[in-house]
Amino acid sequence: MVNVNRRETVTENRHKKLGLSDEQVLEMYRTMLLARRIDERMWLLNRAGKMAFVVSGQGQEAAQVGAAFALDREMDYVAPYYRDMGVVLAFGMSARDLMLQGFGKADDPNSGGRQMPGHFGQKKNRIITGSSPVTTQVPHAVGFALAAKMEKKDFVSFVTFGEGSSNQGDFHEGANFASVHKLPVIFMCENNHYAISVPLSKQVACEKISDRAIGYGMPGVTIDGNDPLAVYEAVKEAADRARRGEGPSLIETISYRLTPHSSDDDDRIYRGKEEVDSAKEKDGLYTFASYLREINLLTKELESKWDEEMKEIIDDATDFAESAPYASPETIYRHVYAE
Amino acid sequence: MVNVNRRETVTENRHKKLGLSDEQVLEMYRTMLLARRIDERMWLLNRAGKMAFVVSGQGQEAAQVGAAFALDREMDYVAPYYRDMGVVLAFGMSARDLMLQGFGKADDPNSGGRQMPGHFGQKKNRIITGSSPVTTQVPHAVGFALAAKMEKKDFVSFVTFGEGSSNQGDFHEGANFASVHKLPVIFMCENNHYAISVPLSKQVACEKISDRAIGYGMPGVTIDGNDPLAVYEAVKEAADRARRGEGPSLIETISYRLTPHSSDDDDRIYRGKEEVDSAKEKDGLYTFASYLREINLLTKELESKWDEEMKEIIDDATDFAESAPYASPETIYRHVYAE
Amino acid sequence: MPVINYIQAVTQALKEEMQRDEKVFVLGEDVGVKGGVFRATDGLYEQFGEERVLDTPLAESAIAGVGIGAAMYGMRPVAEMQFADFIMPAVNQIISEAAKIRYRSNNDWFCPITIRAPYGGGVHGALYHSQSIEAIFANQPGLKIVMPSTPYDVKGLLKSSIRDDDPVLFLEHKRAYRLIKGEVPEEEYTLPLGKADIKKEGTDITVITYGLCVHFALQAAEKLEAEGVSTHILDLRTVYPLDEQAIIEAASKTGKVLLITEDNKEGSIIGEVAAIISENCLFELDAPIKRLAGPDVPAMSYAPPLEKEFMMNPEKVEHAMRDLAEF
Amino acid sequence: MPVINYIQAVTQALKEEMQRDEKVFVLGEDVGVKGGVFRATDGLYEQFGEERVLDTPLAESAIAGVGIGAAMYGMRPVAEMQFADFIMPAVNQIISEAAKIRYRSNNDWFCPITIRAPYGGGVHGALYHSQSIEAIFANQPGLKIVMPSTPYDVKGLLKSSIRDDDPVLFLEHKRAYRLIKGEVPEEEYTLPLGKADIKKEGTDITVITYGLCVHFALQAAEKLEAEGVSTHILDLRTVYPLDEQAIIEAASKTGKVLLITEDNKEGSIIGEVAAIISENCLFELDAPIKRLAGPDVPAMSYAPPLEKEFMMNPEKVEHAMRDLAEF
Ligand SMILES: Cc1ncc(C[n+]2csc(CCOP(=O)(O)OP(=O)(O)O)c2C)c(N)n1
Ligand SMILES: Cc1ncc(C[n+]2csc(CCOP(=O)(O)OP(=O)(O)O)c2C)c(N)n1
Ligand SMILES: [Mg+2]
Ligand SMILES: [Mg+2]
Repeated sequence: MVNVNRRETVTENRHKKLGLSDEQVLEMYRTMLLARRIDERMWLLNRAGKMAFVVSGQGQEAAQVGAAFALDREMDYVAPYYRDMGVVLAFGMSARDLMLQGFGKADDPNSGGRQMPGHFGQKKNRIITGSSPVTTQVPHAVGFALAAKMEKKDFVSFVTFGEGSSNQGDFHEGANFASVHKLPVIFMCENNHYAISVPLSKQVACEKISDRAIGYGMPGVTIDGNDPLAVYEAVKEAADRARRGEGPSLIETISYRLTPHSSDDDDRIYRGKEEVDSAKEKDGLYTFASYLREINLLTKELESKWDEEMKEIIDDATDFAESAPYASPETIYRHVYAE
Repeated sequence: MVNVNRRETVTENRHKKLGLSDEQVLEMYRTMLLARRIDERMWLLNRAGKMAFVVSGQGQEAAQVGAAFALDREMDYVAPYYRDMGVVLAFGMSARDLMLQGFGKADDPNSGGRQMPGHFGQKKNRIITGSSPVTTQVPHAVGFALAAKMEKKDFVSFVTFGEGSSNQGDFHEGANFASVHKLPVIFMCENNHYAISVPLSKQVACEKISDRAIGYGMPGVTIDGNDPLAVYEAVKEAADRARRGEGPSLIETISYRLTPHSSDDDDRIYRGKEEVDSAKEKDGLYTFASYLREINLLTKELESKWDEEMKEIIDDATDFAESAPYASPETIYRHVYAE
Repeated sequence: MPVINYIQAVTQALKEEMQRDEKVFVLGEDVGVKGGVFRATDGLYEQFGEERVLDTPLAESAIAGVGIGAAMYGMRPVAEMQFADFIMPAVNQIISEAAKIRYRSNNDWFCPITIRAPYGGGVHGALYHSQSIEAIFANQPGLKIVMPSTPYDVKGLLKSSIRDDDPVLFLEHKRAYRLIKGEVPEEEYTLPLGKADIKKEGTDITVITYGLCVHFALQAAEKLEAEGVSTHILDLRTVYPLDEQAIIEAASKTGKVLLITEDNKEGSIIGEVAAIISENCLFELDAPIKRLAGPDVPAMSYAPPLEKEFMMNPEKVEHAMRDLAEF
Repeated sequence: MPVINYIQAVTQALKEEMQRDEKVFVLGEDVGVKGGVFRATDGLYEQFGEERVLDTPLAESAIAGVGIGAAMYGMRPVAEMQFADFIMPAVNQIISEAAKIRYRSNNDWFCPITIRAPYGGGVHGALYHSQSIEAIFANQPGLKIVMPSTPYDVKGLLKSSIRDDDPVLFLEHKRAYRLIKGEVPEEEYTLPLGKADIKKEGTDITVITYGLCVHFALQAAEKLEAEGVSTHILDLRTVYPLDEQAIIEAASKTGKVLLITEDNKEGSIIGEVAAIISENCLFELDAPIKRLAGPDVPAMSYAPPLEKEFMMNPEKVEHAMRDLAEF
């Protein structure tokens, strides 16, 4: 009886049911937080005239990290898109690496300063190199999954893209190919309601992006992208399915792009402050922190310890990357073809 | 009571319920028959070494003609694909025109012998010029529908393509664009079970191509493509919907490609004779004829009259086209740009 | 005459053409409320409404393909590709369809679409926001490719492109958008497609180029003038099909020819220009035809020193011009 | 040595490479049970099974893109485009992705894909089954474009393409498939990419060409030989990047150069060849560089007289060679 009465105030432990340990969920939160803090720092550096360009994952870390933790981070391949700092951090990219790419320095493992920030790729961590034209990575991930099937390997591939990008032909062609050949790939659409200035209602006329799954004969689900545990669960199920040889899945995560499209964009032209403010109230970073506090995992001490740690990590990464050299001009002639 | 007992043997008059007159259904059948007869003649000419290339609509005439009759043939625009002889006949192309394009002669209204047979286009009949790369016509039809909306015109556009072609990015992008902007266009997928040698099961993993409609937020239906009345009904509904400003529809017609892919193909490599034979039993041309006979519309006299008429029409068209001149070589330099 | 910048010339041309002809409309990504990521369509949404300034879904093949359909019907669509680099998904629609519609239908149908796209480097855009893409399309009869260098040319040529009865790729140098200013008459005018333009008369060396490089050449020519070298500068303006006559005349005039492009060297537009010259005025030449171009690496990099190494600039141009003059 | 035809050389190369290396696989439309619409993959499905000879859905961007992904993983995909004309939907994957993967990742990733496609005319294929498409891609560093002329070259170059660690577009002339026969050794061999090949030594005029036109030139050369004119014939084999050294040597050898392509003239590969020559051996030339090419109309028509007017043939080649010899 006592339990029943207290039900509404006691937060249920949701992660145990999913097979996640306390350490794991804390690590999830820590990764989300680190992604957010690095991202915020980049904006500061941009506004201070030190970093020419920033493109953000703010508001999507919960989905990204929830998904990444559901994958096998020792084996699976990911084809992230430009907002996926949460994914690449979880897959082993370091804060220093991220700052190096932000500044475009020689030791940036993604491209050595050749590509703009947010164009991820790091072979040792099985992060597939990406480009700017959206959605081209979708067939690539399908190709990795095809290789897994042909080589009888147990890995799955995981690919993300925005809801605007889900309207490109490459999404359609890649998803269909994967399903016909029952390939182990997970398509995750990070629906953040905008494609630059164009709102969801002018991008698609379907109710949910996941409604597209049936047209490929694969399961499709729409998940609260602010809830990393819900995303974890959906991606885990999709990964298990893929490893069992049952083919691909489409997962849509609903969240909101909390920043302008990029540091070159002024979002006040096309959306109101109230809309952004109300989205901030649902920010997965905060709601997940609340959850962890309520179940007494995230303590004040831990929070301030992490705050400090992160400040240090990011200061170090910033200093390191800012003072790191650019590649020398004559290097642009290299690596056009195998040497 | 008598009526009740006779129910099973008396064929119901289905076309009246659809608002089709006896004359109209007879005209539908006649158009189907003419398409079939011209197509058959073309194969004969091909096998006799007189016509270099043939691509056939045999087995799909019911869907094509049923659809065309549901449109406003004085106003609507069609973007047919290469098998749609039924559509273009219904929209006003003549047997002579068709033979001229089969032989590639100067007076071919489609292209003056520039394109291969089956590449339709005739402005005066609002038949939009088509090319060989499949599915490019889908966005074009959407563009016509956009023009209708912008110009506040009452026409709809109608576009067809095969089930294999529904896997091209242009299908996805075109369908999505149309639905977001609520444009008056009808997408009709003529599912004939094969894309050259590749069977449906290796093209898609969905149960029905029409399952893709929900992903665009439009209605999608799958219809027996051997039943011209069922197709008529579905297309009529889609056209009405489009004219009411309610946007596009996706219609899938199920039939079977009765011939090899084209005169260059040998279908015995990839499918059995039994399969083809059993499909022939459901051939819409014959089942529709049966219906018309059963309700006493298609009489023996009419049939033999038409048989003769068609032989004459086709003989005339063949002779006319065969003896017509090719365009002269120096014409190839013309019409690259406006002159 | 009012002085405006390059992008304002784009906006003015669009606006005036939309006022003049109701069939003209704009479609693309973010062209509506936002007025385009570069603000080329600024104010059009407010003036003409969302039906004539269409924010499309993120899908370039549809932007081109739907535009092509509307154009065949009789509209005058002006489609924007947000960056020229992102025109690639639309290549099939442009090459297989737009370019061939008149020809394949034996003049029954035609396709008056204009496709605008910002190209070119020097804006820290890295590999995929800096490319020159004209060479991909410069082998497709049926298509025209216009690449203006000045606000005056932008306005006059964009109007002509929109009024032209065939498809036109209209490529705008994004670095020029706010950098290049110039006089533009208030009165209505158009400029002919397919015609190169002499941007400077000269007698010692001939420079043939287009786009932003025209300005680099003009700057360098001024310096060389002080040293007694007189430069003749031909701005191609339409890079496909080329104005063969103007090229032959310009090359023959001095007998010493420098061709400049910001694109990778091999396979670029200026290869064709060199071929035309070597076919037609070999015996007028006093020096080998010299080409100055970007290096044959995929595209320019993000890091400033790397971008600088790739990107054309006045110094590189001056250097090449002086070399040629001294030959 | 056994004599086989051009398409048999394709099939043999595929088969032997698939036997040699388990990572090699084939994907495309109708390549499986049917063995390809031209039968280039004949027998492979039976020998290697449907997992290594994949019939894909009808979607070229996916054929290229999925292949690119598999290649990045470490496989050796050989993707077939059913006709070169239908490569257009895959341009984005080929140019933005395959060609730039090594460069953009600073050598961390690479993309060993081979994309085969039958191109060229003379088969009553009309506008969309006859095109030469190489010029569209011949400005993209990171990519290689191979266009062989003989069964011997086909086999040796296709093997090298498959083994190459970078993306290769391998374009096969569909008219040559059954028309062109030649000796091919039974022993294993490969030929180097990027190298042109002298198909005939000569002293009076130089012909530089590739693909089917090599044979037209050889035929014409034989006739001219009887008249006392000796022709030097260079087969480019790899049309991007070009073998500059070989071109310079061949042009310098006789000082009279004829460039031939079946493609439309303006913007074709041979423009770049002319540019290389005019840049490097102007003073070796005794005649203007002459180009013989298809007309600048979208593509060849279906009706036989129209196709013939467009299509290159031995007579046109002979005529141009004689003109040059007489210059
Ligand atoms: C093919 C292509 N077209 C246009 C662009 C320019 N662009 C970059 S991001 C973007 C919007 C993407 O929206 P969405 O897919 O929803 O992802 P989000 O940025 O919202 O995460 C656009 C239009 C591009 N990068 N690639
Ligand atoms: C873009 C493109 N790729 C390949 C082809 C070659 N091709 C012509 S028809 C065809 C199969 C089409 O199948 P489907 O769409 O089912 O139509 P059907 O022929 O069965 O009516 C193929 C692969 C083409 N015409 N266009
Ligand atoms: Mg978005
Ligand atoms: Mg089919």
